Amino acid sequence: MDEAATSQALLEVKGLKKHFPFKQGIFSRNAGVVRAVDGVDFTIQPGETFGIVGESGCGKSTTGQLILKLMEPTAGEIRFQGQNLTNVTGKQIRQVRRDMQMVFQDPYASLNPRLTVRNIVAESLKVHGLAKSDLDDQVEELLNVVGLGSHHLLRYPHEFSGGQRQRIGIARALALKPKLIICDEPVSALDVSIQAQILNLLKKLQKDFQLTYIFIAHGLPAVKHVSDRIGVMYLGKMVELASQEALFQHPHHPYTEALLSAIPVPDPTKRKERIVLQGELPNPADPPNGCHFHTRCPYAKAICREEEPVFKQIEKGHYTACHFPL
Amino acid sequence: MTTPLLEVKDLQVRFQTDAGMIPSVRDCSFTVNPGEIVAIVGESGCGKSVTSLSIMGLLPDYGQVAAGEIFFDDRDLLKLSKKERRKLRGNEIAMIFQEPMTSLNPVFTIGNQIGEVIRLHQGLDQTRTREKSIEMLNRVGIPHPERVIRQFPHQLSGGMRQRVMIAMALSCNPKLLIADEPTTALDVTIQAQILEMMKKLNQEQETGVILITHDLGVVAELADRVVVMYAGKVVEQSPVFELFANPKHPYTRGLLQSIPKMDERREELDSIVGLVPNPLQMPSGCAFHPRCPLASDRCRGESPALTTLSENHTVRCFHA
Amino acid sequence: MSVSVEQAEKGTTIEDTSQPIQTGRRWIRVLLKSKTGTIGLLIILSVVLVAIFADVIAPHNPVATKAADRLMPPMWIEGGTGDHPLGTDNLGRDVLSRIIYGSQISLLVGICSVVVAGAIGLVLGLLSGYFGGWIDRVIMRTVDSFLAIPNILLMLMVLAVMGPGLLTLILVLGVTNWVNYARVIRGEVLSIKERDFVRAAKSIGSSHTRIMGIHILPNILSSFIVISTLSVATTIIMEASLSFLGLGIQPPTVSWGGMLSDGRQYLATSWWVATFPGIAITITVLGIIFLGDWLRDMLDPRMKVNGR
Amino acid sequence: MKYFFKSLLQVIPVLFIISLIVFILVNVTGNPVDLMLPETATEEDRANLIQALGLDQPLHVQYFRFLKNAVQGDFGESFRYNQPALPIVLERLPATIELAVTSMIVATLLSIPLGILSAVKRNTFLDVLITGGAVLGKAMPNFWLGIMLILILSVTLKIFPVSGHGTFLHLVLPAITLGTGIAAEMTRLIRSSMLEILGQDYIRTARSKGLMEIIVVNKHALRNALIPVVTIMALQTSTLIGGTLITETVFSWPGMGQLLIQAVNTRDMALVQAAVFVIALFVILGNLLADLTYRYLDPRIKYN
Amino acid sequence: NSGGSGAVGNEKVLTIARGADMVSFDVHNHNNTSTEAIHVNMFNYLIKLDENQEPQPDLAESWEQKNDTTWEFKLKENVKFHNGDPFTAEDVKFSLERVAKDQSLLEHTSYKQIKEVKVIDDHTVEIITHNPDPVLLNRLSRLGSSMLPSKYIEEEGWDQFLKQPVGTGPYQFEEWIRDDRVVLKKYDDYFGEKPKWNQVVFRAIPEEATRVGELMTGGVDIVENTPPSDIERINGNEGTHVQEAPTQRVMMLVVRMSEGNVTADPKVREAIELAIDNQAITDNILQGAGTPTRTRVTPGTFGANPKLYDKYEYDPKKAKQLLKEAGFEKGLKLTLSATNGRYLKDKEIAEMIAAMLSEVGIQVKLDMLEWSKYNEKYQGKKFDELYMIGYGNSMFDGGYAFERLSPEVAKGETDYNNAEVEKLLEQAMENMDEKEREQQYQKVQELVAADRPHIYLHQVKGIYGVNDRINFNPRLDELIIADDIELK
Ligand SMILES: Nc1ncnc2c1ncn2[C@@H]1O[C@H](COP(=O)(O)OP(=O)(O)OP(=O)(O)O)[C@@H](O)[C@H]1O
Ligand SMILES: Nc1ncnc2c1ncn2[C@@H]1O[C@H](COP(=O)(O)OP(=O)(O)OP(=O)(O)O)[C@@H](O)[C@H]1O
Ligand SMILES: [Mg+2]
Ligand SMILES: [Mg+2]
Ligand code: NI
Repeated sequence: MDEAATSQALLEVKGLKKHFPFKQGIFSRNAGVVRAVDGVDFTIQPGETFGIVGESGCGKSTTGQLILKLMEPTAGEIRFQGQNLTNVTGKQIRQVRRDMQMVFQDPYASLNPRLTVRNIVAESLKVHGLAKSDLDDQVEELLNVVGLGSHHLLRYPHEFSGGQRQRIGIARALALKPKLIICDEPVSALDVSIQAQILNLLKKLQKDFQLTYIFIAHGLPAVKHVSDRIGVMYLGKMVELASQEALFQHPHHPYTEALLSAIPVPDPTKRKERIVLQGELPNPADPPNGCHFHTRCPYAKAICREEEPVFKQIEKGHYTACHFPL
Repeated sequence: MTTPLLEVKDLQVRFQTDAGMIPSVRDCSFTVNPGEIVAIVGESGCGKSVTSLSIMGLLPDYGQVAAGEIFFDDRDLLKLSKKERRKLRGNEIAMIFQEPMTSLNPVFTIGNQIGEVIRLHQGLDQTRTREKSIEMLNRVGIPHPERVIRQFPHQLSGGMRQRVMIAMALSCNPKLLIADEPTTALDVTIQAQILEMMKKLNQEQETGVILITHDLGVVAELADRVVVMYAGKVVEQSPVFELFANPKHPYTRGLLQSIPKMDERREELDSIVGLVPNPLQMPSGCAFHPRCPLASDRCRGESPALTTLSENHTVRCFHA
Repeated sequence: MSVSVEQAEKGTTIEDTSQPIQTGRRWIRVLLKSKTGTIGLLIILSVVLVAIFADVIAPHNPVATKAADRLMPPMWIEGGTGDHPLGTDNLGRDVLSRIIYGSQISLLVGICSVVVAGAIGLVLGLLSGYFGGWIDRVIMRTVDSFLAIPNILLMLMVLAVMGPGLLTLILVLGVTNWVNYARVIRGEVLSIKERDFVRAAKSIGSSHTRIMGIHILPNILSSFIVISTLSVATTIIMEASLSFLGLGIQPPTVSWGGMLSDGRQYLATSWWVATFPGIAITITVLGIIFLGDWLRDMLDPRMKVNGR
Repeated sequence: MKYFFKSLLQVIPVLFIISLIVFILVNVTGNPVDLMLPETATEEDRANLIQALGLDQPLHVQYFRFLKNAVQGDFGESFRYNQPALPIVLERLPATIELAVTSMIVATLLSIPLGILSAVKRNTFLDVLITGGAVLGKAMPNFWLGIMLILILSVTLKIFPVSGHGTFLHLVLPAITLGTGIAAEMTRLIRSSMLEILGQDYIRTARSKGLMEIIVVNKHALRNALIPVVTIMALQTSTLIGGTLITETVFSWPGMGQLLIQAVNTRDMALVQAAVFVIALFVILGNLLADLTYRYLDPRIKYN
Repeated sequence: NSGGSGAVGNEKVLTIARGADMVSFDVHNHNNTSTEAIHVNMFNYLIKLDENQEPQPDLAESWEQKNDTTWEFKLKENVKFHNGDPFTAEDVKFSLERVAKDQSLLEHTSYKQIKEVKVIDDHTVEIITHNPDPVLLNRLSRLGSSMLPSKYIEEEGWDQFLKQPVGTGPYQFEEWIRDDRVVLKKYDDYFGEKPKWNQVVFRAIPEEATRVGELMTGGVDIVENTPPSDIERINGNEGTHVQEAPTQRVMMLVVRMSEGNVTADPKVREAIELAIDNQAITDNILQGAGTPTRTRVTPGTFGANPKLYDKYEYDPKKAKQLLKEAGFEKGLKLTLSATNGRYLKDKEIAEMIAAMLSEVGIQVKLDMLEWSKYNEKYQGKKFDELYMIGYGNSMFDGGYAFERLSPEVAKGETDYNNAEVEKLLEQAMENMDEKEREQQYQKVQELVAADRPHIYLHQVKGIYGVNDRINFNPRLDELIIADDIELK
């Protein structure tokens, strides 16, 4: 088919959906579904950083886990390096995961408290039979890469600070020399002064190892800092996708506009009138009809309530799903 | 000059734990004037919450104020009886906490929880309490307050719960409101709503506010004055414009430079090296010296005192 | 003055400002701080030592009867002698020696049955929690069924059928108690399963066995140890109850439960026959519970050890 | 109501498994014939009896017959009483429930205040006293406590009747005996649950409102602390009923205890089966009740 | 129905506490003496035995043996069942033929000798046996031969009878709460002497301490199976005392004699008997509530041999000597099975015997079993060298005592087979000459005592705790007949 087009893309996501049935009572009748991810498309080129932003619960993490096949998608297609992952299972999926890794949000929960740093990092090598006789050297090298030393090898996670733990998590992800790393809010749990250290480290590693990142965050400044292209999600859907510059300079979706406006600027001289959205994020189990955003949209018209806008390109490389793009 | 509403002087707080004595606040002094928003910033664990809990008188029983004075309306809070302090709480001094998800009691209705404080301090009857609760919820921008007062916390979103907390805190027209990271757990769009609302309420009610946060953006948006804390000590204090324009303490400077800016994009951020010190093993001298690019031998051996630079700007650094 | 990552690492400052106290030593320090924990440990240590060295310590043969010496009171009461410090029972056997030997059986029954229960419960709980689905449903319904039949009734039925004996007793206590483990461990597994480090393990391609063995098992071990400790206490009491129903350890084997149960006929006339084994049980259970509580405080990351 | 119905549905597989457990247990027993026959019976007598009882058929046939009958409430005839087993058991159920419920009340009345007190006064002498007492209560086997109570309060002080059933006074000693162990367990639980709750954010909120400590504890903390306790209490129903077996024996309480012990000892399996089912149902019912309480206490459940 | 108020609450209520409940009101379908102890107050036999075990009229006025297998009984007139039905010959036929013919009944084995009951007229019946039966009168005066209301049962059915039993006795049924109590109330139309009590309550209190507690607080008038250790306490307590009386129950060790067992050697068996100090057991464990014996036929039972009663052989030295002779110098090992809680102090006695045997060099492996498990082994004849058991004799006849030594029964049990004993027993079985029969039995006892298939320990005494307000004389047959008991 169009082999040529896709062969360039590292990752291609088409119509990705994940609906969680939620259950009621002990007897567990399915009472409905949470549309955590409800039709998301994007492609990622090798070497780029793709940022995903959106409010809590909009489906960012779910998207990340779907790509890694940590859960089965309800619908949609994921192609990684040209290989369709839809029906890949068992052994094969483990093979695929060698090239895709994840860095988690909470450095406190993502490291097994009962394993030493050495074992945490070595685990992936052992699982894939990559452990050589000089396993300790391999691990040490990885630790050095993320800025930790060999004297940390035999310590347990609780003996480290959050920033250090996040480094361990990154070392673990790097161990298999993956092509793609999904960073699920890697700095949200860290102190401001430490965030910068980690962001710098991630950027450096990308250069050194030709990594591709999916960078999930709800802090826009951090996303902007690292990403080449950014997708904005709202209630399980991608509402805007553009290059970093385009998105920040000229957002087309009202939600993106509001999001940008809502960020407090750390400069008291620039206090400004902001667009304050009314209302809360609707319940993903019961999303509004039409455009999901219409309940909070300052520009909503009748059609927004009825018809769901399609996600389409309106400038080169700039996509949005809005009836009345700005 | 107005007399300050709150004056914290040389506050020291310690915790007695199995791991040993933790000196969590070591030297903290600042003032809050009526109607003023004072922001306290600093990294996790630097003692922001402990300071505010000391003002409230809500330290756990194994934590104690080891030294210092807290004047509120010319009374030294630390000398008041438990009962007198209790009567101030919720009435003249109120507090909003960081975690809206866990700060409301899950088993009581919103109405019950707001009404409780109104009845307690204002002695209103049931119907008046209800009316007042609804009025308060209205003021913090909650739609359908009549319905909300019959709901339980889990039925509300995080932003709504934080509004309820604010309504509760403001329901007795406190003179001082302590907001401990009121928006950290919220999404940006919701944070914007809450911040707008707080600003408005502060202007209407002339309430003195202590705003604790580590988001300098929030500080820049809201605060009149900023207190920067590091490792249990106040390291810099100044009006907000002055601080952002002219930070004196190397820590403050590092902090300001390490946040990614929206309007510029650099390959690499400036970051403060090293880690926040462990309260059990405080570095000698200036607690910041291991991370400070300016550190000298003096910094390692001697702890700097708070020096006044200009009328409203104090800093704790030998190099400032 | 931008400082790169490398510089940061080279600087001395990234070195942990905190030198973590060695886990082992911290435990001992905390143990000594907790009075009840220390007491518990001391009690259990002494009971274990007494059990191991019963042959050496016991002044008399625990089953040697002597009609003439029957129901002698403890030495501090008129009529007692130093030869039988805690008096004798209705067959003239030395109460102290019997208590000393009884500790062997009580501990044996307690520990072995807990091992049996723990093994079954651990495996089933792990499978149930990890795999979920029909495995979980079958196991949990079985657990519910066992929970709906009172333990003692189940034991009564089995023991009446198979006849009381040491091995049967251990097995029965084990088989009836596994549900507690299965329930708690399943719960733990369910919560640990959702933790990011398990996701991380999956994302690096670990197999199910590896995830269960390396990532989940070590993390439920602490709850496992805590339930086990407390189960030993329950078991010792349960053995006494079974003795009351005539289904406990059978003579001539000496057990505390058996002594307590036999001695109950003499509570009004010769109180010491039942009282001393009762005290032995109480103290041991006390010790175990103290130790268990302390272990729980130590092992449960949610229970922060605060205060004095 | 819908929920209740669903829960009832869920009881079915449980009862099914129970029937299997019971059937297996009963059929490893060998057969009850030996116990029913006099010491002088002949082989022929035995064979006749075995046939009369249907014990010569293959196991699965016996099981399905058993299951079919059990569903209709027919557990067979009690060998000892020559009467259908179920009515005999049901006749005894009220006395057992009376004892169990009273003991539960005693346990609750004892453990809630004690648990709260020791949590609030954590690490004080009072706390040590209460926790120590709780451990003691747990360590005392029921039968021993029962006999001691009889010796002291009945025989020596003559305050309560020794045994039997009928007046309120008769209920006191057995209820204390049975309730003590449960109370001990619950006190410990309430204490730790309370300690956990007292560290929660919303307790800090309550205090920040200036509420009196007593209201903070008894209103805000207690209600939450009871939520896990209710679950544990439900789990204790089974222990409680198990405890009646022994307590009833000691106090000669005319509940199911003696009936059941005698039935097991004489291999009166029809009676045992009926009793186990009735008890299991009662325990399950107790759990459902606890579940409802749980729902009442914790509004979060209703919503989802 | 308050529990402890029997004696204190009401003068005319007699309360008796026992270890276990009665079994059933189906008089034919139980084999339990303590159940009979209740039934005797509600039902009557045709004949009752007096203190000397002599037959006396009960429902039968007179009787006469027509030939070897036929007996004629004249019945009392004007006897009425509790429901008002008159007692007639039909009832006799109904009652006896049921137990004689229905094989599923537990008492059937003791009544299958009866071939037929013939109704001659309303108040005359003939009982015909298959073979000559010298103990028929004993049979008719014991459990299983209570007279039942045929009309009531035929009309209302057995279930109704079991729910609301009806007899001819001085007390009628009021209520039965299983495993708790049986309550009887006085029957005013009783044909004999007026009942002495308004109500008789039999309570089941399994726990000894509770039972004794009830007695001491005045909750009950009589407690059965009082633990010997409480005798002093009860006597010391104001208002209560202990009464002891012999029963026909004899504790014994049953010995496996077949080849391959160490006990096949008569010297070993003798050594075992010599090693056991029966007096020490009765004195210390039973506190005097037992009499050593070397026979199972104790005074009061037909055929008792006084030479073997209140005797025991204890000589550990000789026991060791015998073992040496038998080639067991280095000692030997054997297993002793015993019940736990079935007989008075059985567990202690077994433990004591084990200890005594070990003193002469016999290492005993004690196999303590709870009754039902024990019974299973017993029925399956699965014991090893020794087991301890206590046999009663409800027939009060020597013949009954040796049933278990007949070769068929003894097979796999004792494997006892002594031609002389067998011959004597066979003869005695159908011997209608009392004198000769008695001698035959006495001879058997001597032979058995020498062979030691059973090693007898002691005759058990009943220990009763009694409230001082009543006069109570315990009976040899362990029955409690309310009207024999009176207020002081
Ligand atoms: N395992 C699950 N079962 C049921 N619902 C789930 C599950 N995981 C996520 N969800 C739901 O799916 C929606 C999206 O969740 P997701 O974790 O992807 O959000 P997110 O964008 O990562 O949010 P956050 O910023 O809070 O991490 C939420 O409403 C969540 O409740
Ligand atoms: N309950 C407590 N027990 C022991 N130590 C405590 C307790 N509360 C606070 N501390 C210690 O006091 C110090 C200051 O804590 P505090 O909560 O005030 O920090 P913070 O500035 O509010 O941090 P954050 O931004 O994370 O809320 C910390 O180092 C902490 O270890
Ligand atoms: Mg997420
Ligand atoms: Mg804080
Ligand atoms: Ni620089």
